[in-house]
Amino acid sequence: MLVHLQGPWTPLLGRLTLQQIPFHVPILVVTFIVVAILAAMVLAATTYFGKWGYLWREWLTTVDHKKIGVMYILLGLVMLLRGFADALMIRTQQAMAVGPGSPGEMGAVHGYLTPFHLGQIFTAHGLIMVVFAATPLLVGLMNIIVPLQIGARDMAYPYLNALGLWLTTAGAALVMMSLFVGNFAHGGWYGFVPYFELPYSPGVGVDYWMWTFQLSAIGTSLGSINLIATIVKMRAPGMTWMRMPMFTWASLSTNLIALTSFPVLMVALALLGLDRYVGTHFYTAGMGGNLMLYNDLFWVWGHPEVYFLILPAFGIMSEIIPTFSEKTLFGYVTMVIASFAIGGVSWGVWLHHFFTMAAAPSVNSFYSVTTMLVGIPTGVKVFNWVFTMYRGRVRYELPMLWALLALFLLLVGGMTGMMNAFASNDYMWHNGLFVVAHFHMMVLVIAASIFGAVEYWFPKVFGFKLEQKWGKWFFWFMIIGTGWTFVPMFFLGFAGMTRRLDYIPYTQWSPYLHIMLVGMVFYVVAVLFFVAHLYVSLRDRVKNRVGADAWGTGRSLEWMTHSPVPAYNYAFIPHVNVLDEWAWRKENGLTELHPGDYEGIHMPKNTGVPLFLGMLFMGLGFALIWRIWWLALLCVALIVALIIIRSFDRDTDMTIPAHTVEQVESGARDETSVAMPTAGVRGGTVIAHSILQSGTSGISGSTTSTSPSLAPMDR
Amino acid sequence: MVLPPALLTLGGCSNNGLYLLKPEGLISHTFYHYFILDVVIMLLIIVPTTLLTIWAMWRYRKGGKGSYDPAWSHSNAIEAIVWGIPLVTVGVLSYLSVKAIYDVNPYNPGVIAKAQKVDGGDSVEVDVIATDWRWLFIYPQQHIASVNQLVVPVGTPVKFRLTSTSVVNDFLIPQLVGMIDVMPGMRTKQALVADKAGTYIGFSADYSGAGLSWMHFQTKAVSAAQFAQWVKSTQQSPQHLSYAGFNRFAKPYIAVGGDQQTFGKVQPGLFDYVIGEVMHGKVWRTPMAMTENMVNYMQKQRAEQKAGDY
Amino acid sequence: MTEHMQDPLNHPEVQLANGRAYLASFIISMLLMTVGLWLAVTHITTPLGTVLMISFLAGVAVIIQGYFILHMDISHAQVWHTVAMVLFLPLFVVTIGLTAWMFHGLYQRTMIMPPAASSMAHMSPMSH
Amino acid sequence: MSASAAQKVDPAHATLWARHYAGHDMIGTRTFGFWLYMLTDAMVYAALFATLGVLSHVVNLAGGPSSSAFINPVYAYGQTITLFLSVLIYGYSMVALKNGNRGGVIGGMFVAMLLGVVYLVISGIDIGNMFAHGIFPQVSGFLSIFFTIIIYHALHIIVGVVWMLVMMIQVAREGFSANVVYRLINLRLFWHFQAVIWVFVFAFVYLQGIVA
Repeated sequence: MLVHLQGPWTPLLGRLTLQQIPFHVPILVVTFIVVAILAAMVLAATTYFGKWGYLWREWLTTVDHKKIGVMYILLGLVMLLRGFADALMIRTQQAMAVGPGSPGEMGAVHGYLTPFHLGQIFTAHGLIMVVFAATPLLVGLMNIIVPLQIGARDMAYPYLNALGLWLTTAGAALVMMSLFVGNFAHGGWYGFVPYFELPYSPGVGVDYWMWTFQLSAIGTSLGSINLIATIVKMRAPGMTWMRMPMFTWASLSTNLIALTSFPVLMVALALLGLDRYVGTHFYTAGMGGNLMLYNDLFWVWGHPEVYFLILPAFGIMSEIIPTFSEKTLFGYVTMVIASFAIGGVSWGVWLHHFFTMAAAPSVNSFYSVTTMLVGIPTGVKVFNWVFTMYRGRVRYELPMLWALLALFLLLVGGMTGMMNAFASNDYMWHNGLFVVAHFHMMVLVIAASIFGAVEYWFPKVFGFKLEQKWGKWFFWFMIIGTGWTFVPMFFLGFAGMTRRLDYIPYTQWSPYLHIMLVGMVFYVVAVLFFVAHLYVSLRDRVKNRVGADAWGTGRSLEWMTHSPVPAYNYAFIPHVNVLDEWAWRKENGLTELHPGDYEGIHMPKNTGVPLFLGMLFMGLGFALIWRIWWLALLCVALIVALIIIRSFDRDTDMTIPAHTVEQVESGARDETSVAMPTAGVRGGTVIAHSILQSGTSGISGSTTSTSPSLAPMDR
Repeated sequence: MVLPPALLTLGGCSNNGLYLLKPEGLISHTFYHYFILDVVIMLLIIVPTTLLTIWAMWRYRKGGKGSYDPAWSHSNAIEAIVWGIPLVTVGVLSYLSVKAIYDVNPYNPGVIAKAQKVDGGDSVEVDVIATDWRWLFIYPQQHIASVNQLVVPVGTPVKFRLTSTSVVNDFLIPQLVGMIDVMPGMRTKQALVADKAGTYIGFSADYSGAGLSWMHFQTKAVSAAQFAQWVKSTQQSPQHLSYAGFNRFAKPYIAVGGDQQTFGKVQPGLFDYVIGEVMHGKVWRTPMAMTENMVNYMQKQRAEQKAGDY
Repeated sequence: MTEHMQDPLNHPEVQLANGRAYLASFIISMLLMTVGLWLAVTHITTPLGTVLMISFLAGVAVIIQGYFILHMDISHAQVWHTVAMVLFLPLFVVTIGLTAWMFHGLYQRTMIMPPAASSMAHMSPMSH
Repeated sequence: MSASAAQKVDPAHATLWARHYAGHDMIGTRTFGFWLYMLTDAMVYAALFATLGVLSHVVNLAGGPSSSAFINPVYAYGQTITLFLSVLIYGYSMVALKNGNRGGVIGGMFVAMLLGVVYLVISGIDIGNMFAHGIFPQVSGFLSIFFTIIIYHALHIIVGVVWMLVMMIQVAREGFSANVVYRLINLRLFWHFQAVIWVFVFAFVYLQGIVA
């Protein structure tokens, strides 16, 4: 052993003992039972309906960017729910534990959670929401949409794409595992040193946190390389830079941020790991370490990461608002410049996360000013969206409602952000609830955009629209919940209340905490409406079938191919002539999608290797967390072996024969009815718009073990 | 969206605990001044933008009265305005922000330096040591120390040197002064002037572990005469603090009951000594049993540690 | 994923291999590193001067290698490689430069090794 | 912009489909992605050098030895020679690839790999000597980052050596298929990049370490 560990260690099981399973925490026991029942039901259902083969062939081994994207989004939604459950517990605990007289339940001093347990919850809440909910949701959307928008048949590296998904999933699985085996970190999602060093966090919690974070960082970096290479190298002929849709631009700038910043996070975490595992002195207070170095490295990543999350949200808004304003985006060039300006400035603002470190006033001034600079391109974007609606015909369908909600939240978030950037303000409420409320406004901008994007692109991926009624209930309850929860939080910020308290010493704060609880109730109801929304949409899917241009006023390339999108995306690669190519084609009546004979299409073959690698990485993470050295070595050896063996595999591609393409395409075309939308498209009609006559798909590809079916998604 | 703020204003007009909006010290007054300026300038932008958005949404709704021109997507004049307005705003705010940073700069706050130039006069020095999870205030000029209670004279600049034994804390008294990191093995500075006598809350704002929520202290701003009186009575206290005693004192301890106490005599140079020890690798580690079962630990600890002599 | 049917050896990134450039890069960088070593070992100038000289030599060596062996140029095959690198360069500078600036100030303001600390280490506990 | 631009394109004569589109350049795409990865690795080094910059204050020695007290530049210089030579030989191997010379590629790579092993041996001796004198990463903050940088670089060399071994087999088995060729180019990027990084390590860790 290189470092002094508290507690037992054995060569076979490392630090793992039976006591690490929290039988004594009733909340966790109940959670475990619920999760176990749900898992058993899913497994039983899969077996009962004989779907294992389908699951394996079509999803687990897939390298199709759309299916990988869908799985990313599913992962994101599941983790979003988990993060929301954590939020509920934080809010209820704080509302219960006010004042010295507040009673303690279930072994807690105040409220019903011990400080140690609450610490794990808020840490998990932050980490999950940032890297296992928002990131997978956005990465999933980019995965699905970007290749479609640039007229590509796939991503640059389909295999790497799958690997990124399974690494992220491995990280998420470890977070979930920490619920039932051992414990999670208990000091905040971004970690504190020296608090996260061994003397102050002696358990395995920090190790869980560190390795899950590291896995998701690797996964996201791989994804960003993939998306950048896809955009740079795989655009369809004629798709010049200045003809790229805004979402693609946003994806490019956001992935540049990820590509450049994630390595620094890996270093920040790896050095902490060395401190904890080897006993080095990077971040220790004594022995020549520097504890502020961790904050520095972490936020060198952390601040760009914030824009990594917000830029795709801006991209989504820039797609939805023109579509439902039935009008071109205002100031396209400006929007592109603004996206890159935000990305660029994001690299020079990180010290504002530790303004209170006692840096020289000149340093704080520099970072205060650079932080404010972000307000300029962001302000420009807001104005450009407003001027997109100006002289338009705005339709208030669900995606548009979400985009506008995001716009209003951005106004609040932007204003409070400028207040935070003002360093003398930050001295007063740094680490306080004002900051928390501010960044929740911003992540709600992201969340609203994501919900908008899901509504907007869902028909493209699955071939039917989500219904509107329950979706609107969901929307309005989210708004009420947001106001009711976060307005009091801003007030608590003015009260000077700080983050991460599990006991509230000052009874004056309790009214605000109780009002916030009401907001949480609205959120809970909103979640129920969301479930109803999904259920009703799935039930009525036949009724809500759509054709290629689901909203009738789509502008960019993705609306040109069938909904749902075939495995090869485009039977013929389009040649792009203008920005908003599809809108231009519709204006000029050029909507025929069948210009001649079909050709065979070369596609990558499915492979199980990324899934196995993900599992091995999860095993490696688990072994390192519990310091089971033999298992860690075994996993590393297997990972290296698997990568090398895969590199010898020559049979990685296949060709979809022309007749199969024809079969798929004519199937989709047969479903096209003559119903023409008049939805605001000037001149011309939309031939590709279709209404499906029956629930059965005309598309059915071969489903042999080696080649995936060509039906894009299961109907 | 409207209801919650309305409830809030109805809820607690008298004593609503919004400490940041009731500054009682020179530094916090300065913050408040710039804060109001900042908010007003931002509202000048945000409110018209919000109204413009709502107007565009209403006017150009489908079936509304707005004229429809889908080809319109560029205007140099509008571009100039949309870049110009944020640019000017950010310029003005940046200027104010830099000015504010120098005014409340913890190491040598412009406003206190200016006030001292006018009034002259002494200042009170306080050495702050944050342990897990208590605040120790040492008055090096008076050779006394106080735990979880800070007593300062009104109208006199108080100058702090701060360090921590184990992990990073943030020193904050919302109504008097903003945050400064309190870091082990490092020394930071802070300064404040209290304008009005009273008792103000103060606490650690950075997460430092299980006892954080109880790591708060009272700040009593008293008249100069009362301060001298307090110093005198504290110097009578039979409890003394040596380094060896401090070593025991700094062990993880959750001050559930506020747990104030005073020391009539403190070993000189204790503050520097603690920094040196930490730099040489001294740690007061947190026992695993404590993080995982805090309630038992707290009970045991309170039985053991009956405000003993250090 | 349609592939070029042509011979992969005709790919421009294969064809840009250049034996003479590699040799030149080897000789020049060896020379620069040797000079750097000589400067460091002989202490011929002030420490600061030596540090600056070594940094300069390293900079030249990196540019030489970047051009000759990494083929950083604006030819059609390499232009995106070069663009990517140019995008990264300011970030390296920002990461290292701003960090150094911040921490230089921080050390001055917080890392005061107390002069009394070492002498107090063996002080006996105060009696009372 | 779009609408006005749209009117400029004559729909009657516009090309709508990229018939017989040959697809993207597979080798170029692969090497571009790998180059992006190499740049992220460079960013890792940037973060490590930033750490070195922070942990080079006298406080960070924590009473342990300063770098001038223990660095023996002979080893580092030996590593410089072997690594640069290995890179040169790998370059010649790439010239052989250009000429389609399978034996030349394998032979060159074999020599480059051997030189990589020599580099590792020298590095091992150097680090072993330091350990023997009680100079460990655990001694001080400065030594932590010092060892982290040089060991991280050595890990890259190990990866490169293994990769070369794999590629020699693949060239022998498959010849110059598109897959093998793009991997050879990626390995060239990887290996040559190690030389560039070594310039920084040699200059800023070793040489400046002697001066400081």
